Amino acid sequence: MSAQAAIVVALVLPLAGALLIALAGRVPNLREGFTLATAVSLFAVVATLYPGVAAGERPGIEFFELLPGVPFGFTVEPLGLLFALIASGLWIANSLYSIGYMRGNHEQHQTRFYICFAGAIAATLGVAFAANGLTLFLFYEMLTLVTYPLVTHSGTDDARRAGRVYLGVLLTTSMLFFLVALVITWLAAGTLEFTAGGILDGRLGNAAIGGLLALYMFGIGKAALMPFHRWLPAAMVAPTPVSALLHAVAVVKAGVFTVVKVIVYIFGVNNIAGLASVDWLPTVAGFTIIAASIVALRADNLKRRLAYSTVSQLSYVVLAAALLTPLSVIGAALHIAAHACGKITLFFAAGAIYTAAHKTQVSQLDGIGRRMPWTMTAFAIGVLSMIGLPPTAGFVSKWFILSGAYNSEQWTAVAVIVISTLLTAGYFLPIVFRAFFRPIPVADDHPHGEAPTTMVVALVATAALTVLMFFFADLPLALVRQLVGG
Amino acid sequence: MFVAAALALLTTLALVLARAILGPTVFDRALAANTVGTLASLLLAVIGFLTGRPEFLDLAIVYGLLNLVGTVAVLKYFRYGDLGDPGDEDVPEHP
Amino acid sequence: MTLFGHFSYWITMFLLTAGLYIVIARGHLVKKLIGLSIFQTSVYLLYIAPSKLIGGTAPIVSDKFTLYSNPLPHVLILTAIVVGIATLALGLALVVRIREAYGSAEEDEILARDEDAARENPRS
Amino acid sequence: MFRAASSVATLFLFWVALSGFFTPFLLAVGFGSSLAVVWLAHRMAVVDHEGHPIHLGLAATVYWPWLFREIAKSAWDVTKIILDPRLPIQPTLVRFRPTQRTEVGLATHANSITLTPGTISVEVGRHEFLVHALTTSGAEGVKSGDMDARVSRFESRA
Amino acid sequence: MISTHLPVLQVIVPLVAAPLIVLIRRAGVGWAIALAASLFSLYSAIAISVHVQDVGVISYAIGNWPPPWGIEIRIDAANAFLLVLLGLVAAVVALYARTSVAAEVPAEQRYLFYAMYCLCLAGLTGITVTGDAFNVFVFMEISSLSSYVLIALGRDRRALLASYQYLILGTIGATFIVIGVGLLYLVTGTLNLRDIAMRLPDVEHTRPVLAALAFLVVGISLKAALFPLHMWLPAAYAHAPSAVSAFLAATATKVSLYILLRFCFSVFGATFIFGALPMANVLMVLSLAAMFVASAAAIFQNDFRRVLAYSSVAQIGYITLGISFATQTGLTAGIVHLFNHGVTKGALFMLVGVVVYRLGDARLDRMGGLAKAMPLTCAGIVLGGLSLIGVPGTAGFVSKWYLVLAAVETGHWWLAFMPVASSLLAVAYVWRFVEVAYFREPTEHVAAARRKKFGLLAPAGILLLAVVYFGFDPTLTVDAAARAAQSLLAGVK
Amino acid sequence: MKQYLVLRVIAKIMIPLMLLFGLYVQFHGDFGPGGGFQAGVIVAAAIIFYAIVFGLPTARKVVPDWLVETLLAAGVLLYAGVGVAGIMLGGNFLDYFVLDHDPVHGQHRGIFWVELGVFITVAGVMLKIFYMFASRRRDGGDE
Amino acid sequence: MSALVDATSWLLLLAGGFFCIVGGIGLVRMPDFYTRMHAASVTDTLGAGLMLLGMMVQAGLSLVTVKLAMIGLLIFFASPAATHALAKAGMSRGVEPVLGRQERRPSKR
Ligand code: NA
Ligand code: NA
Repeated sequence: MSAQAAIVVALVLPLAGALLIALAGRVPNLREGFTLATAVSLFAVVATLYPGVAAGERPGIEFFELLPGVPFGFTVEPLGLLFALIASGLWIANSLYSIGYMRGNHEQHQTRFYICFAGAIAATLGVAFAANGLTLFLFYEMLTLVTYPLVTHSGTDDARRAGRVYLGVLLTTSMLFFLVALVITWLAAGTLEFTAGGILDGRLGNAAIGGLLALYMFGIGKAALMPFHRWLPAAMVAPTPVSALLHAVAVVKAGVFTVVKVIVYIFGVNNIAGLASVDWLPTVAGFTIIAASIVALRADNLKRRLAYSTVSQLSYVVLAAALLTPLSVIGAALHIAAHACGKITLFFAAGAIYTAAHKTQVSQLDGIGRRMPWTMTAFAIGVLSMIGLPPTAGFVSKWFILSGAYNSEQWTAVAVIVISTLLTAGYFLPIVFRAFFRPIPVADDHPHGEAPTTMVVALVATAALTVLMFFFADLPLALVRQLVGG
Repeated sequence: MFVAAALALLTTLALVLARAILGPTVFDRALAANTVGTLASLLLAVIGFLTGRPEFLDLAIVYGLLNLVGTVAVLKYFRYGDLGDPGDEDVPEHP
Repeated sequence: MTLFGHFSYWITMFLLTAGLYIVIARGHLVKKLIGLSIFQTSVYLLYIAPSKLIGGTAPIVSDKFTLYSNPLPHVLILTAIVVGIATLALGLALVVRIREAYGSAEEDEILARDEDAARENPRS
Repeated sequence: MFRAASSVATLFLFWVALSGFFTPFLLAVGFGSSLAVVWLAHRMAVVDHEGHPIHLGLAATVYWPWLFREIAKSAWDVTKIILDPRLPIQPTLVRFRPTQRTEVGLATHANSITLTPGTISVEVGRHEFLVHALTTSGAEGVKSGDMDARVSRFESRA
Repeated sequence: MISTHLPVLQVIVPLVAAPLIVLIRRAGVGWAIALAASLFSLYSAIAISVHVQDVGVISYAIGNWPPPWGIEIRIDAANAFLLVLLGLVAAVVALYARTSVAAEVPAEQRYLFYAMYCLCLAGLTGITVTGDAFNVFVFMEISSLSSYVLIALGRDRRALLASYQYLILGTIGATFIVIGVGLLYLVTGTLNLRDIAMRLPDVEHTRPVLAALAFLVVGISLKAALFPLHMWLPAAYAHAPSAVSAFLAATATKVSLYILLRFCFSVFGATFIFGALPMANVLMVLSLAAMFVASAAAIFQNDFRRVLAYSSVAQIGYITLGISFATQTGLTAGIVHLFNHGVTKGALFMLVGVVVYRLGDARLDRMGGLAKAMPLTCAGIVLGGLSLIGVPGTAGFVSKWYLVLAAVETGHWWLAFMPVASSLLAVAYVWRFVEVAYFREPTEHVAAARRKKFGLLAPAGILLLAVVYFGFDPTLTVDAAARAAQSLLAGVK
Repeated sequence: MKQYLVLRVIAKIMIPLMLLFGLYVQFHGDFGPGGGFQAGVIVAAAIIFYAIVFGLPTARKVVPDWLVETLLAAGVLLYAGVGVAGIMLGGNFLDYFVLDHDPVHGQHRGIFWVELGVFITVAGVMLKIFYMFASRRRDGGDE
Repeated sequence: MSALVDATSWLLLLAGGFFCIVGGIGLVRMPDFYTRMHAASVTDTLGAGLMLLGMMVQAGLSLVTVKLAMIGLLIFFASPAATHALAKAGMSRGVEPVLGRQERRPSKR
């Protein structure tokens, strides 16, 4: 398959999958079969792009013009490919997990769920491969809309309210800031094409660059930079596979991915490094990291704690990109992948706990590791990755970020990373401790074992992936080193 | 001199319009409207002279005709509440 | 001439405002229509004026066109009158049907009846 | 038949008076129009002795000049009243019995009353007229029967 | 041979169709004639557009009287574009009307509906193509009078009242326009728009010219439902038969806006209006007010047709905001939105018509769970709603992009945020529908209604396809709008 | 209008004259365009006058609904027909000059038919509108 | 001759205008609907008649005069019919006439 064909297939495949899922809606086994088959073949198709891109190729394809001068076009570059690999790879795990979760909890509207999920993946791949800002924006908004039915899946009043916050924040930021930022970029640069080294060099003044950066950073609401982070905890009402999708596979990853992409390909790292007008960004990111960690520390609801952990971890990526050093940018890209694998494991575990034990609060988890050893072991691996300890992917990415900060002598950033590492350990380790070292409460008369097999398989797989990414870090590194021309 | 005539007519028009506004009954207004029709007819004729355009005389006749029909229509509407009402009319018979 | 011109200008303005006032101030739908007609009447006077100011006839192109001169003010007035009559007639037809449907031709009463209907019978 | 023919003739005369052009085309169209109108009027049943009172043609030459004189006189009277600062009016309603036999006669009488400033016919019936007069003298004038007699004479000339 | 006469046939064909329908007096045949006339309109509009692209301007002298003595039909890029919108919407709504009218209009009045529909189309087309100021008034009244009748044909008694109110305000607007035209005639002695434009500079700052401008702008604004002169619109659109709402929402106000553009740019000239007078600021403020006040009002309506109607008032504000920049990009934005919104609103009113067809009304409090009973219709409404919001991939986004672009380009930084901020209000009213239709359990009222109507959905689908197509590939519309803007900005030549 | 003897008599005298006057305006209209409008209004007014005085049912017998609508439609078609004839004969729409060998005659002919079309349409529209709202009854009077 | 014609027509027009205005004044001054009708008929008869006559004198023996005469005849026939109809309708709809001596006391002014 030629690279161009692979791109087209990768974009169309999830949509075709969605169609098949819709047609097979009455036959659950066939429906889930289609989901899995689509996910697996999608990953395979995306993987075919790896060798070429790793060797420095940038396959692309253009269609009609979205606006005069701005084509509906796609280019596969390292960061996008990495993101696409993560999304399509985790989709397999997520599909497997969903089957167990959705059936185990007797959820309604499962067909709609799988259709929207496939749609979300399609949008994510569009974001990943977009050749220019407008194409990216198109898929970015599509992702918001197609995940809305997932967030509001249960249809309850709570879900409806969560949906309002979700849409409200994401659409407000993207329309109010992101869109305007794109327009300004278009006017200044005459193009929206993602170009190595950026497109804005020398075209805007110092202050304007700072303002534009702010529009982008706050406009990309999916990156959950404070104060536009509320949608993420609100969306916790959704079923766990959806949370996994939001936190790991697609949505927030699309956010930070866009952040990195904008900084690298629109502004150009070297062009804005050292500009006074962009100094504020590490500060805001650092503040988000610390503040979200503190909230997480105080949350008893497991999913809420995980949500604030995500807010905090996302700002790692933003912070890393904002440090504007080659090492930290590599770290940012790697952290997208690392956090994805780690966080999906954590969510899978949380969902497994809910499905098997119907528990949602941290304080209820005493001794649960004995009843669900696989699950909680995987959970522990995820926690290690979040903190940034070996042998997990989180260690690799954090290492790069810290090195970047250290080498460029940005001591505030170093301090933020160190403090937040302690905080992360502070809000995650107690859970592991409870699960394995506290006795099962006497009052707990609800005997249970592990969650359904497909769920356990899925979460063990993602935990394994988290570890594998430590040992085979060269694979993603081969891609992301190209970001900084190394 | 036609200007003088036109001015006289316009003055009268103003007085009649005052009555139309003052009312108080709908019949007062209909009366005023009817008189306005007469005045308009005359005014059109005078303007025809003023501008040397005899077509205005035809216009004046038209206005006069429509004025009659209009007044009767208004009366019928307020008397019977319906323009098409045959009343207890003895319909003209075909010879 | 100018005197007449000014006079007709003032009458135009008077009819314009008087008509508009009636349309706004009166609640009876028929009266509003009458106000509207007065309002429209103001236009006719306005169109009489240009013929005098510009000299009576429209420009003539060539011998070919001497027989008939094109848009003359009275044609325009007539057109405006026809439009006015059609509007008035349609308006009256509407009022008649509104009266049938609501049992009143007073704006306030009609609006009140719509509100009542909405309150009493949420289905309609 | 005669009435129809004379109607056509009258209308055609009316046409010629209006037209003032004597081209064959316009005369032909005028004749055609007269025919068409008579046909429609016939359908409407308005061409009868009331609708087409051709028979009263001669009588009008006597009655109308008198009426015009009356109108002028009364108009002057009413003018004086209007311009009098005291506005000396004595509105009066009078009833009386007209002597005309035909509807045309009654209508002529009623219209004459109304045309004369100072008096208005309010009710017009075969057996009774109700007249509103601006002054008592006007009322007496109507009641005196002078106009009634002249209209009846005018009517009977047919 | 016919092709050289298309400019006039564009008006004459629907104009003749109307009396034909009256002569035949049969609803079925009437529909066929109306459809044929609309399709011809579409064909002719496209043919004319293509031709205009080649030659720049088409001038057609009615009766072979050369302008300015005769009435001239004059088509440039601006009105050619509008003709396409008119033809497209007319044809699609005609398709839709068959089923919709059969359900909403009493049998004995259906032929009247089709006759008035053709008449209205003829009037709107006439306004669009004529190069004669007085003719604008005449055609405007032809279209308005037929609109009043069409609206009054709505099945609810409130349709009568809505039609009456529209008649009053519409007539005031028309009278203002004819006064403005009269004043121009008074000072220039001509009615040909181009001729007026050429003679105006000599008398530009005189009182009659300023008065003429004021009368014209107020009058046209009334017809175009420009905030705050939009009072007639919500009730009219809410109570008219569905096909009428769809047709008028998509075309009538748009044509009025076009004529506003024509007077501002081609007659008075942009330098006079926007340079010497504070027109730009006034228009800008009113546009912003429309965008926010009307959108906010839309959120609080219960009748979904009213929601859409208020949304129209707001969207008209987008168009006039674009105009108020008086730049190439601004005008492009306004004109392209004129098209995009026309198509979007047409589709939405047609879909709401389907809801009305099945439920009897479109009250949000009675539409709970509607998505279960009418999944396709509801999905369509959401898609149309997304275009109202301006989500990328829909036509509405393209307009918004150019609006923001125009604002940034002219240095109005804060203004760049206004269209997007207002579209957040659109999110609110669109999402009210989403939450009602998708989150509530179907009421028995909704559950009881089960009639599938392909004849209603398919035409709406055509417009929705256009919404998406022109959202992804707007080259056609944007280019046409840009050419239109160029030809308007060129002023008098 | 019962008992309105005076009106009845006057109406009978005036209606034929009004009709003829309308036709006069019609056929002298080509000495200045616009005659068709006035003529149509006058003829319609005469018939409306008839209907008001003698009642709508009577008028409907003389000029039935279908006739009104046919008139209305035929008038427009006539007008458009003249226009299209201009195209057919190689000129522009409403091109009178091509309607005869001699342009002046052609113009005469064109205006004649166009004005006739206008006349019929206007009369038809006026009558139609009148019938439309006169046929409905108010339920009880106020005022 | 022409001077005489002009003078006559002047006089007639002025007189006509005078009676028109008188009618208008009466329409405003008179106390009730019925008495106002009397005032209006001054305008309709003498006012209109003299004015038309004035124009006829000016126009001489021509088509214009014929048309002016027709306007006159129209007013002559139509105006009383309309006035009568108005009075009758007013009476039947219960508009009460003011009757008796209505003279204004000079002291009131
Ligand atoms: Na009298
Ligand atoms: Na009298």
